[in-house]
Amino acid sequence: MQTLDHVVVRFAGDSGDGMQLTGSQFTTSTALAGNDLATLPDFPAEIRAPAGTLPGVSGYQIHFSSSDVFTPGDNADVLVAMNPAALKANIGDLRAGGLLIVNTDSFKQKDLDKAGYQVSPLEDHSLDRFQVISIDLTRLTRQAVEEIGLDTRSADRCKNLFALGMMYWLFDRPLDSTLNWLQKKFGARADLLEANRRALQAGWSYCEATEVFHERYHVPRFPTTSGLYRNIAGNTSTALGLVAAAHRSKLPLFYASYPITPASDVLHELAQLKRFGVITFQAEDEIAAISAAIGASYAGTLGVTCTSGPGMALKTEALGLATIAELPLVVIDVQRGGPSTGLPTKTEQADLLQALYGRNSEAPIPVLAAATASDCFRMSYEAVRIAITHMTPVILLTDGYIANGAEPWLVPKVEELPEISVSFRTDPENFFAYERDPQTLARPWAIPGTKGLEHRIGGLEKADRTGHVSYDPLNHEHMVRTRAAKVERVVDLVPDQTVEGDEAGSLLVLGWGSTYGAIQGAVRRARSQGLRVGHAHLRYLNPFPKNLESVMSRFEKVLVPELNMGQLAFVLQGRFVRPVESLTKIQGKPFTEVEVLNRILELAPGSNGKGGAA
Amino acid sequence: MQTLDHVVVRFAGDSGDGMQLTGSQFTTSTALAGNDLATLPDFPAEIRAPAGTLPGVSGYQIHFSSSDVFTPGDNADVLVAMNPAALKANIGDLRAGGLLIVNTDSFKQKDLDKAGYQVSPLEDHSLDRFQVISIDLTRLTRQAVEEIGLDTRSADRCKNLFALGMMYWLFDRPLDSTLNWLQKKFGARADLLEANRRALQAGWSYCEATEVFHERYHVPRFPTTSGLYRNIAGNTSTALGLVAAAHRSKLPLFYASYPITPASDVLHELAQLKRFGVITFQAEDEIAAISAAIGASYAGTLGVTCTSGPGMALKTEALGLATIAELPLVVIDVQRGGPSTGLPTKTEQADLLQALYGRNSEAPIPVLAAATASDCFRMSYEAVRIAITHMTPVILLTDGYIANGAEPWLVPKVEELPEISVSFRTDPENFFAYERDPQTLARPWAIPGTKGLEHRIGGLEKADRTGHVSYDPLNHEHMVRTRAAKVERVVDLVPDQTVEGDEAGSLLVLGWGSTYGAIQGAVRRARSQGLRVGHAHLRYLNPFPKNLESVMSRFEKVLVPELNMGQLAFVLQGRFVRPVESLTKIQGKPFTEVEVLNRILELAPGSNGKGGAA
Amino acid sequence: MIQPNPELNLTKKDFQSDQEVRWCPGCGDYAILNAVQNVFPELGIPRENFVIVSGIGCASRFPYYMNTYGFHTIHGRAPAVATGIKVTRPDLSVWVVSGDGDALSIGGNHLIHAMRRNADIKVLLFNNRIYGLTKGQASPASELGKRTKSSPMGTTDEPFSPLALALGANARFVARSVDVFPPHLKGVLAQAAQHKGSAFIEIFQNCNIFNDGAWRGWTERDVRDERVLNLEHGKPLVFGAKANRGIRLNGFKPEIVEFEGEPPRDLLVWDEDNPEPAMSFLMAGLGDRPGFPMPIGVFRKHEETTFETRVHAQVDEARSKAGSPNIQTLLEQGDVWTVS
Amino acid sequence: MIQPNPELNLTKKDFQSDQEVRWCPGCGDYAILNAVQNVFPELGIPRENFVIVSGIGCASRFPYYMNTYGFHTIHGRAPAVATGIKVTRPDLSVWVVSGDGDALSIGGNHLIHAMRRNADIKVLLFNNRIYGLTKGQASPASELGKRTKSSPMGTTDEPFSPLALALGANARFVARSVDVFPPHLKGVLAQAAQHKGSAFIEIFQNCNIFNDGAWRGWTERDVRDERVLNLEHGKPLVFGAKANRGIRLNGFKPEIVEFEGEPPRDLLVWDEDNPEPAMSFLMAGLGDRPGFPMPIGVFRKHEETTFETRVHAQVDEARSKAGSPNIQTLLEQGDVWTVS
Ligand SMILES: Cc1ncc(C[n+]2csc(CCOP(=O)(O)OP(=O)(O)O)c2C)c(N)n1
Ligand SMILES: Cc1ncc(C[n+]2csc(CCOP(=O)(O)OP(=O)(O)O)c2C)c(N)n1
Ligand code: SF4
Ligand code: SF4
Ligand SMILES: [Mg+2]
Ligand SMILES: [Mg+2]
Repeated sequence: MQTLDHVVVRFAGDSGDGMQLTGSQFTTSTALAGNDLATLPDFPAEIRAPAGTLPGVSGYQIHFSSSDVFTPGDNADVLVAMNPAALKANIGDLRAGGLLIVNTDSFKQKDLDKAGYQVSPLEDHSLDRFQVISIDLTRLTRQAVEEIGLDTRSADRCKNLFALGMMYWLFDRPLDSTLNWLQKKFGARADLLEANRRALQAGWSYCEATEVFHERYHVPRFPTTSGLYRNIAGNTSTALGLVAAAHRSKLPLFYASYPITPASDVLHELAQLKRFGVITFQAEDEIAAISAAIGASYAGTLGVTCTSGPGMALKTEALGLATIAELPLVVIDVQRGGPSTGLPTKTEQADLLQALYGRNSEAPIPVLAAATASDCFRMSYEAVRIAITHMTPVILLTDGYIANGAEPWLVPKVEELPEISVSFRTDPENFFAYERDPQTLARPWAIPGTKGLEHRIGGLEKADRTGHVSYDPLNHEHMVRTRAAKVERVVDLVPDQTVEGDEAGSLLVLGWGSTYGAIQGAVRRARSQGLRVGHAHLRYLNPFPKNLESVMSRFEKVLVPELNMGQLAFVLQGRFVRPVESLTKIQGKPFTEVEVLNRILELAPGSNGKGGAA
Repeated sequence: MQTLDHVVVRFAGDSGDGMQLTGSQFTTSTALAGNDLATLPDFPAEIRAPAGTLPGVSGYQIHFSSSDVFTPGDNADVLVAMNPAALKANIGDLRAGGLLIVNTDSFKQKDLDKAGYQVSPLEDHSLDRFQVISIDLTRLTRQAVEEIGLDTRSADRCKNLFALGMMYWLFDRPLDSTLNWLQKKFGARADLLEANRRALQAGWSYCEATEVFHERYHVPRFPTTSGLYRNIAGNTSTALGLVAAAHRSKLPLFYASYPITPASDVLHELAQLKRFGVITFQAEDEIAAISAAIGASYAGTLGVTCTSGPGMALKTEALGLATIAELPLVVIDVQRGGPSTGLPTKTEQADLLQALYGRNSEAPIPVLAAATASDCFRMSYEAVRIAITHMTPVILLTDGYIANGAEPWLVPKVEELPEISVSFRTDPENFFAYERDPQTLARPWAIPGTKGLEHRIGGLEKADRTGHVSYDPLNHEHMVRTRAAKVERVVDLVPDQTVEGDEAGSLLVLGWGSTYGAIQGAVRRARSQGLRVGHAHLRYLNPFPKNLESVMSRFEKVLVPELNMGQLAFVLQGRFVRPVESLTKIQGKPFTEVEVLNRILELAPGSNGKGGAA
Repeated sequence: MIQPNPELNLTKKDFQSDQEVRWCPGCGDYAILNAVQNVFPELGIPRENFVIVSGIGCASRFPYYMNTYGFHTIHGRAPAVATGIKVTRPDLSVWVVSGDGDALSIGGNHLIHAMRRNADIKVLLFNNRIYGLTKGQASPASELGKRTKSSPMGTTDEPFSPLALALGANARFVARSVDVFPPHLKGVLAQAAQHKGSAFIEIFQNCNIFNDGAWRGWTERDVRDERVLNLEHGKPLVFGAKANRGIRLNGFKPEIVEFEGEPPRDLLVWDEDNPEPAMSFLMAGLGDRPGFPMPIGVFRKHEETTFETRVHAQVDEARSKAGSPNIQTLLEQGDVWTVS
Repeated sequence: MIQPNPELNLTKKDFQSDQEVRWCPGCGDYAILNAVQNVFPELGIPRENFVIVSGIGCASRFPYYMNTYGFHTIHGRAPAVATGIKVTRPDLSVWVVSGDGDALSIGGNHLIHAMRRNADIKVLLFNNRIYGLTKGQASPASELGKRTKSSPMGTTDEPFSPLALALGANARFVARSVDVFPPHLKGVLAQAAQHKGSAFIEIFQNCNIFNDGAWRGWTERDVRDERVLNLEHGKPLVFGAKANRGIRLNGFKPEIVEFEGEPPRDLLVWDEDNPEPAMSFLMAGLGDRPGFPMPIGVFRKHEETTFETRVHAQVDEARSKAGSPNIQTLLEQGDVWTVS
């Protein structure tokens, strides 16, 4: 058994081949084995393409390690390709010398044709630089499940379990977690349960019995903070953060949304949590969703809505209403590739400027961003805390990459989460709808049903304190500035910006959102080359942490990598009038560590002389 | 007869008193008399308040002069107050020593009560610092029209004409233009025509006969560029610019919009111009309006839509579609006070960031702004020219102040306007829907009905050249950058930024939109005090004129006055990483010259030592 | 049927807010405000439990004048906001006030979905067939060919029949009344209040500034008896100053019958509780048939489980199945592992 | 009645684009595509004059597969885009393809306004009672209580009847057909094409991935004759495998009659041309009555002047009144003065 520090495995097959399932099972067992990990599911475009074709390929990559993992990995060490199309689409990412497992049963002429191969790649030496393991997976699977008497189609559906069994053998993993999962999934269908079990077992045994692999690998446990862990995808994490915040604030959660990729899963998750008093409302469109959420907040519930770019655009007008009505509201934007319908299943970070400035007139709103899948929990919780404390809408940005990707999460103790205290106004004495808390500048939350507080609010400018309609010019100026000041006050809830790596030096890599992993990995590699580089990752984009400017000033240069055309870079320049370097990528895909590293090496004057000029 | 250089007159009365009409008639005759002028109508809040109360007061101010006029004037020299409420609401703006004309018939106890006066201001010496002319206007008007036999209500309605007649006498104006206008308006109602005529004449004769005024004034002609002039309000000017552009490009104009203050008048104007082939479409909402306009453009018509802030917010998603579909489209935003419903009848310049950045993902759009009422013609024409030349949506910003305010306009010769050439693609040979003109980067305009060009477009990312749907990562990056590059290319149509006043010096006042007049006046006053100050006024906000950075660099400091919280200032800093000073006002009202001047004096080191430090 | 709660001891005055009413003198909105302020104290609902939600328009200023909770939202979205309120707070009495532009033009989608969903919210449509607040453009309720600021040569599209639209969307309570018929209006409002479920009430309203007399042909004193037919549950359809005319069906075609004395047996007897609203739909179109009177009153009243009831039933069911679910357990759900 | 123009010489192949069709194997959309590609060549319209506009959804990928002009716009807005096209280019044949989410949920308002306005656009609603593209959430056409990803305990709201909604919005042509009834579908499409004015065609469509068998209870071979009733203009309402049952009205209530031989005289004879659509409305609800068959075919076909005709008539009138208006004169209109 060979010990490895880190491995990247990619499963690829047709959409019908169950690759997402295979990947996530492998992920679970990896997590249980105590490795750090990061994953990247890669769905095909939205509509199912014909089986066996390139657009129909579905992939799942997992990077696991005995040390910190930040990204799903740039290149794969192992590729499992269930058919020629999967091979063609993914082979470019397998490192030279990597292990390639192919299902030869699906390399018939018609399969090759569908993938557009003239000659079988298994025969034309084009794969010579890899270790190719050809297995007749379909046949072996059929054999394994023969006795159960399934029809061929159902039997063939088990072949992913066979492949998974092989991987478990290769990486020295127990089968229990998948066996348990099968039990849950197929409990009612004894035949399917048995077939899948056998296929899994057969894959494992096949490796144990034959000499298909020359080596077997072990990736040791990752020494990490002690506690209870689970694997979590960003959208689940977001959903749980909201539920936890509702619980801690003792408010019922009202979640209104309209389905849209890649945000819909938050709705699906929450719809399962009615037992926690969660009400989910699938509205007729995004405008109705935010409007209903505003109504709920007005009436004393925690109103939340969630969408992606095009839906965010539609919510613009109502965001203005929430701003002037000064009601708590959380709006989550799971960003995707644009503009317009764009690349709906791909990731991007290009809604930042819209979140910050995309409203008519002066309508400032706090904006947060989650850095990783598990961070979505923390940041959705924070969003609620800010919304309630300051009586304001809050926008939380996540994106398709972390929404679907999973990572291990140290499950927090609910009672240790920061407090969120709600106090509805009840005293009619001296009640004014727009009188403010001197600390937070929040107005009182005075909800219908409270005797003696009957009052009217709305979207017309309000008189200071009373909240009556006012057309007075100076009052307007006062209110515009007060609303801005209130959002600035949110800084009191914003922790100081921390820096990982060097605290001062030649280059600060300043990121936000889902680029966390790639930057972290790149900075570590740069530092191991002797460069003085720090990594600050912004989770609060409006207002910025108090110390941000001073953090930036400790470095000679600032580099901002973003999956857009340089939006944060622009904002920082506009705000601090100091030049920043921008690294951009707009390919619907996350950065690789190397892409970030290369730019660091260009910019940072290195002790080893590799860097560029100062 | 005393000669004056410039005079500010304000008419004020109840909404029912016809003050807007009186003001605009006075404006016309002033324009005909060859003065330069600027006006500021001031409507009451949207719903008619009870007659005689403060919220019901309607005002109209005109500033006219024998030299350049830039603003409607900070204070009035003459105030006509038709009732106590009008007096109360406006007296604060009459300069000490100014002429105050009041209609004593409407100062009965009940009128005073409605206006909230305990004692009549005509009796408590509170008006002592003005020249007060008290006239029983109602009675005199009734007398004048007595013979015609109107009911009292109709007779009383003529009193604004009596007042107008008095003003004509005072400023030595002929009555013809108003008499002609009455003829047109009341042609069918002989009795009303006669009554109004007599009232007007009676006002004039009353002054001629009695010694109500001690003086009579003459404001000489303003020596100006030769040509034919007319008076024009911004919304009319916008409408005519569109019609002229449609005419020059030989395209039919399709104008789709949903009513909203202060943009509706553009719809009203264009609905009158069906004889020019204009189709106006009142859609069910702003989303439908822009969608229909996109449909029209797709089908080969000039699609235009127009709205104000809240409606602009609703158009956000569809703007993304127009961007990726690369169709010509003009979207006009007549800005008003916000956020949300805000101050719907008041002015503001706070939609700039929304226009520039308020869309999901990277969806760059050219943004223009008109500086004055008559400039709306030029800029709406420009918007069309850019949209067609570069196959792109274009946003034009105007605002409530210039939309309703009028100024003299040197009517251009249509055939001298810049050419707008449209060439629809017709050749099927080698047709690709996203092949670009190498110069403009525009794609071909290939409209339905053209044989052999059948093709499909949409909001999903398109493959370069072919325009087919593409999920390819590198193609996406290429297309995002190409769309951005195309918008940058618009700079070829953008004239270099000019500077009025000093071409270099200590302070550049850099404005945009409707602040033109106040800045112009302030800079002139500053320069007359010996300061080296220039005024650059941006009409192109994306892309900026090529030479903008170098223009800015010729001055020690740059001051950006805006009716918002500093939006352009922020953009300039973000773009050029150079600090700019910001002067902001958010009161629903334009700057006064003095406000801008004071800030100039603070910032510019003056030769006379009055300025601040460098 | 109305249950004024004597303990509440509410009067009209309790529902008048301290804000000066700012509609044009003579506007029909005053009469509607008056009717609502008269009906609310009678409903047995504590004042603090009323919420009035509106969009934008003259009509939509309504909440400011009612001393209840009020939310003047944005153009067209009031039904959506109201749905959020009602589904989270079924204890509140939620009313929407809207204009014909607000409800039928920009807000059409939210209106039909609110009706379909059957949340217990009452939508009052103040129909003046014009955009009042923006000073006189055509609305989707304006007659074909109407000349307005935005249609100087006349509109080019047929208006909606608001009632037909609401019925097409399966509104369970559908009614019509008139600003200048105060007792009738109060009656309809009271019935709407008692109905459990989505309600849509069209109120003919006069905008004396921009569309004066829009309903005059039906509602002026001298014509109304001849031109208006009041639908009353269980009663035959009779109208006319002398109550001497009635409506009967010939196959599917309505006919007018004149009679003396007792109404004939074959007159249509009004049944407002229609699970299938085709008959209500027929009535909604009656006023457009030449020679026929304009029906007012309740066109449909059919109770079904409300949206919020169904939603809360699921929450309750999930809760009772789960016992007392623990949030920590939720977070720790699935395959977990411990690092120590 | 259809006028295939022999000079055009168009065939199905001419309408197939070069894009690979990417719906799930077995999806009902294939059959509809096929029907449209069969009907279009027969309409006598040059290929370049067809425009297909869609929103977002599986159904909305339709334009890519048709070798005509096509515009895949944004979610719900296709009717508005199509209106802009038709009103500026009345010479084009404009079709909208939409899903039940696209048309009824986010796009509901544009749909009803397009119907009301009566622009000559044909809206095809592919009704699979589910959100296909976003992988299986409930739509406003999903049955009450349906369990989906977004409604794990079942939906809590009654669906729209798409036909009732369209009729409530005064759609002039309203029809229904089924993906797996190709000849019927082609017939309905051809009739829609010939109708001048707004048309709404609901097509039952199977989504075999997320809502397989949604229409099975009506459309499977073994039940369809008993469960489906085909409305044919001028013919009595007869259904059943042996054509031995019919519908008659009792007052306003439909009843099923069994008979042998010739249908009885008192069966309802279908009249699709209803200025007042109450009867069509009754039929739209028929399938929901227990025991009654599901009607398909043309529910209403009533021609009126179209929106674009009215709009262009005004432009023409204004033009002819004005002679040849001069743009320079327009700019110089009103009180002008000359400075020299
Ligand atoms: C998004 C948006 N678009 C347009 C407007 C302008 N607007 C305000 S009210 C209104 C229509 C008013 O008509 P109606 O709803 O019939 O109410 P009424 O004033 O007649 O009572 C319009 C177009 C707005 N406030 N917001
Ligand atoms: C503004 C916006 N919101 C949401 C979406 C996501 N979305 C795309 S299609 C769709 C619904 C699809 O259902 P349907 O219209 O019934 O079409 P089908 O896929 O079933 O043919 C949704 C919610 C989107 N593209 N844009
Ligand atoms: S404009 Fe019309 S609807 Fe509005 S307040 Fe005045 S009369 Fe009433
Ligand atoms: S998801 Fe359903 S509707 Fe969409 S293509 Fe597949 S089968 Fe058809
Ligand atoms: Mg109205
Ligand atoms: Mg569907």
